[in-house]
Amino acid sequence: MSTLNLDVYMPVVILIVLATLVAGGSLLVGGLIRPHNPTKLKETAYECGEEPIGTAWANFNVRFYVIALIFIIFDVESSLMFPVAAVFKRFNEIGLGGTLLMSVLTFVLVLVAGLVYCWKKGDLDWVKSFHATKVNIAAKEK
Amino acid sequence: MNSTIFSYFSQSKELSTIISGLSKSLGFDATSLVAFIVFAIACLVVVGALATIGGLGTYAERKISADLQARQGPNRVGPYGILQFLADGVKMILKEDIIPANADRFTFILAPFLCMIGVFATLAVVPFSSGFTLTDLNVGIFYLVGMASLVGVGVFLGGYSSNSKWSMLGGMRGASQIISYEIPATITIISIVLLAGGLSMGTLIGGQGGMPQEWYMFHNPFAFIGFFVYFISALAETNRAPFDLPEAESELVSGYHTEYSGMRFGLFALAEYIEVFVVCGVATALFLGGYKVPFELGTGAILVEKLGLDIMLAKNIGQVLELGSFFTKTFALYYVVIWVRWTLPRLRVDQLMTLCWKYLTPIAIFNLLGCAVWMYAFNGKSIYSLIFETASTVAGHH
Amino acid sequence: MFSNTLFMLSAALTLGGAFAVVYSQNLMHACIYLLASLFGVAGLYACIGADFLAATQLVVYAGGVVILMLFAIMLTGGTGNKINRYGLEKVAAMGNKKTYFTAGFAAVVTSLIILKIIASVLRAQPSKELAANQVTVEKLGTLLATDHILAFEISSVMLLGALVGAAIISRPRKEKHD
Amino acid sequence: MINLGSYLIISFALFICGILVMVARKNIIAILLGIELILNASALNFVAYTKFMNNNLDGHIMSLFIIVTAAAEAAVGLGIVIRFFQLRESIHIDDAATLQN
Repeated sequence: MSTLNLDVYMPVVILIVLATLVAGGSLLVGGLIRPHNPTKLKETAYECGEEPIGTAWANFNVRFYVIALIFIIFDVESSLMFPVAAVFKRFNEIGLGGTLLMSVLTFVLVLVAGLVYCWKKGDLDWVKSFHATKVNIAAKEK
Repeated sequence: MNSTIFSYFSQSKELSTIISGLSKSLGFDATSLVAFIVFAIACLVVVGALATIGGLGTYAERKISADLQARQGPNRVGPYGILQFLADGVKMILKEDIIPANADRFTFILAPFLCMIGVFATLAVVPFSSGFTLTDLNVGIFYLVGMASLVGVGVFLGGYSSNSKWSMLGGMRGASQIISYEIPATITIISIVLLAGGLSMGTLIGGQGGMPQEWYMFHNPFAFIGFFVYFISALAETNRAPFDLPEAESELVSGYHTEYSGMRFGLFALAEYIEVFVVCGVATALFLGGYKVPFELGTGAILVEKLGLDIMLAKNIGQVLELGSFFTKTFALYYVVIWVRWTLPRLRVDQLMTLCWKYLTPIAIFNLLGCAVWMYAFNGKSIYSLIFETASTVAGHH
Repeated sequence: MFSNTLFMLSAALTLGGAFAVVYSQNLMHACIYLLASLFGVAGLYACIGADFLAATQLVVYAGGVVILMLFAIMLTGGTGNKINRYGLEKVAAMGNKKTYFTAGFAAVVTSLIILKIIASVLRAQPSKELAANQVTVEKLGTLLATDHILAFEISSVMLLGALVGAAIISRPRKEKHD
Repeated sequence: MINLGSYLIISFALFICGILVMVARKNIIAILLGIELILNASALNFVAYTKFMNNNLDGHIMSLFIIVTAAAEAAVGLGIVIRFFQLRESIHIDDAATLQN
């Protein structure tokens, strides 16, 4: 297997191991010298002095998911764009820049259409009903 | 195909004699072994240096904030209080480690480790100088984006595992903020990749020069805007003020690490400060010419020519100059990060999302298309060289 | 030497993570084990010179899909063991003896079929020297921009469809459903 | 150590794990986890065959599109799960059997 030169990945592995060692080591060393006398009160979650009611693992608002959804689509788009962007300069030098530019434009504009759609439909708004309440308030004042 | 710190050192004669000697005495090809030792030492040096920089970052933060608010800041431990971060570290190690009874222990312990791994692994491709890059992977910048996204998982798990409402809110906010701002940052990086024609840090920096007009920041107007888009996104991605909503003290106690005490909190903080350095370093490498030194001093060729120095010595001097160049620019950006924190008020969460999705992302996409059109229209020339050429042809006509 | 170490580490991470996903009874933990498994797959890609794919795996899975899954878990009531109003277990549905038996049967059948297919490959181990790892990013970009340009463009349409469809599906509605 | 056989065995094990998760679990999100494992196994196979058989990069392109498809699938699938949860307060797969009768 001498032809597969993977030595370039050595620092990655060393750094990951080192990160684990630094984190684990400091916790371990601390574990030997720090005090440890837990009480029941100490081990409750801190909620500004109130006793916590129920669990924190409740349902969350769906807008977090919509953000994550738009994110993942654009994440995938960018990972497809990376290799094409990397060859753009070379294509430009041999005179194929226009063709590639057209395909990149098509690719990006199709996704921009998705972004515009989400924008128009209000998926990008964090406060969904803000506009509606403003209209309601204005209507009530009249 | 990849240049690493090992390939830089193997230019010198001493290392090759060591390798051949070891190979003879051990009876097998010792290149890999020596490479491992070199990498291990270099990684230790980088991690040690970065941990110190992260520690000094907390000190600098307090000192600069004190300066901005006309206070003294820490001044008791060591000269000018510079050893404050060591005292903090000792305090954190000595603090009692509390894991809430209702917490999910497995994820509670795992979360700071994920943050640390995500940040430390990005250090592998940070280009400190042309020789002293731990490894210059072909997919350098893309690898960095991928590894940095582990921090988002760490932040989310930190918030989830504590089973405290503040933590959970902070974790959800933190994760959604980190992933949202990854988009404008990544698209801006693509526009720079478009200009440079490669993903490795060497290619990205190799297209730039030492002088400011040769930087990608001043290559064209789109890249100039792109720098600010990237910098704002990087601030938000590292949860720095004015984007510190996940750990907003006045609303969420301290966000996703409310329940973390002692060293576990320290690991989160250390990861955050090192990440700030990494994103400043990436901004330097992409936009501000990276390690390049004016007049090609970094290669050392001019020293050999004029002063007649030994080639390896001249190269080493060039490396030191390049290190200086990189660290100067990065620390300047680091100062700006801290400065911004004590200048701007915190955003509201809806403003945060509006800024990301309605301003930065469209601007980043516009910049990407603008860079592509610029590359096609002007054949990859920078605005400076265009002005220079036009001026010289005009001067030639008269 | 190091290649083998990297391969072993990645394979151990991949397989360990996958087995832990099967074994784990906690949905959140299973998601984290899946992250470990996907991380290992990225290492396996790196071992055979697919460095761009390894990085894509990191970006899309570690940063994207896993976060999306964690969000979805939080949006569907976390991991607390609750009973919904129809009396069915809400989240704890991680399988029982019957489903495990069915799964084991399905796995045995599938593994027999797959083993039959790959047996010939396993028996005839080609011992030829492997080609050296090459720079994949530029080649992939060239392929995407020339031979596979249609797939590249259509994938953007597919992503658009996914974005619009999922946004419509998951958009919060005002009216009550009962 | 690094040869086609070991890669095939690893992807085989991943695939079987995916099948086990997919069939044994009754939780829709857990089933999606299994699907991710299966997709990864197939992508790994494509890359391994590319490397050990013909060494052009078509398999890489295929794997790239598998990753893209998997991401889109996860986005839409989880969207459906969340919508279903909003309607039924459940992510049990047996609750989604209303089309059966």
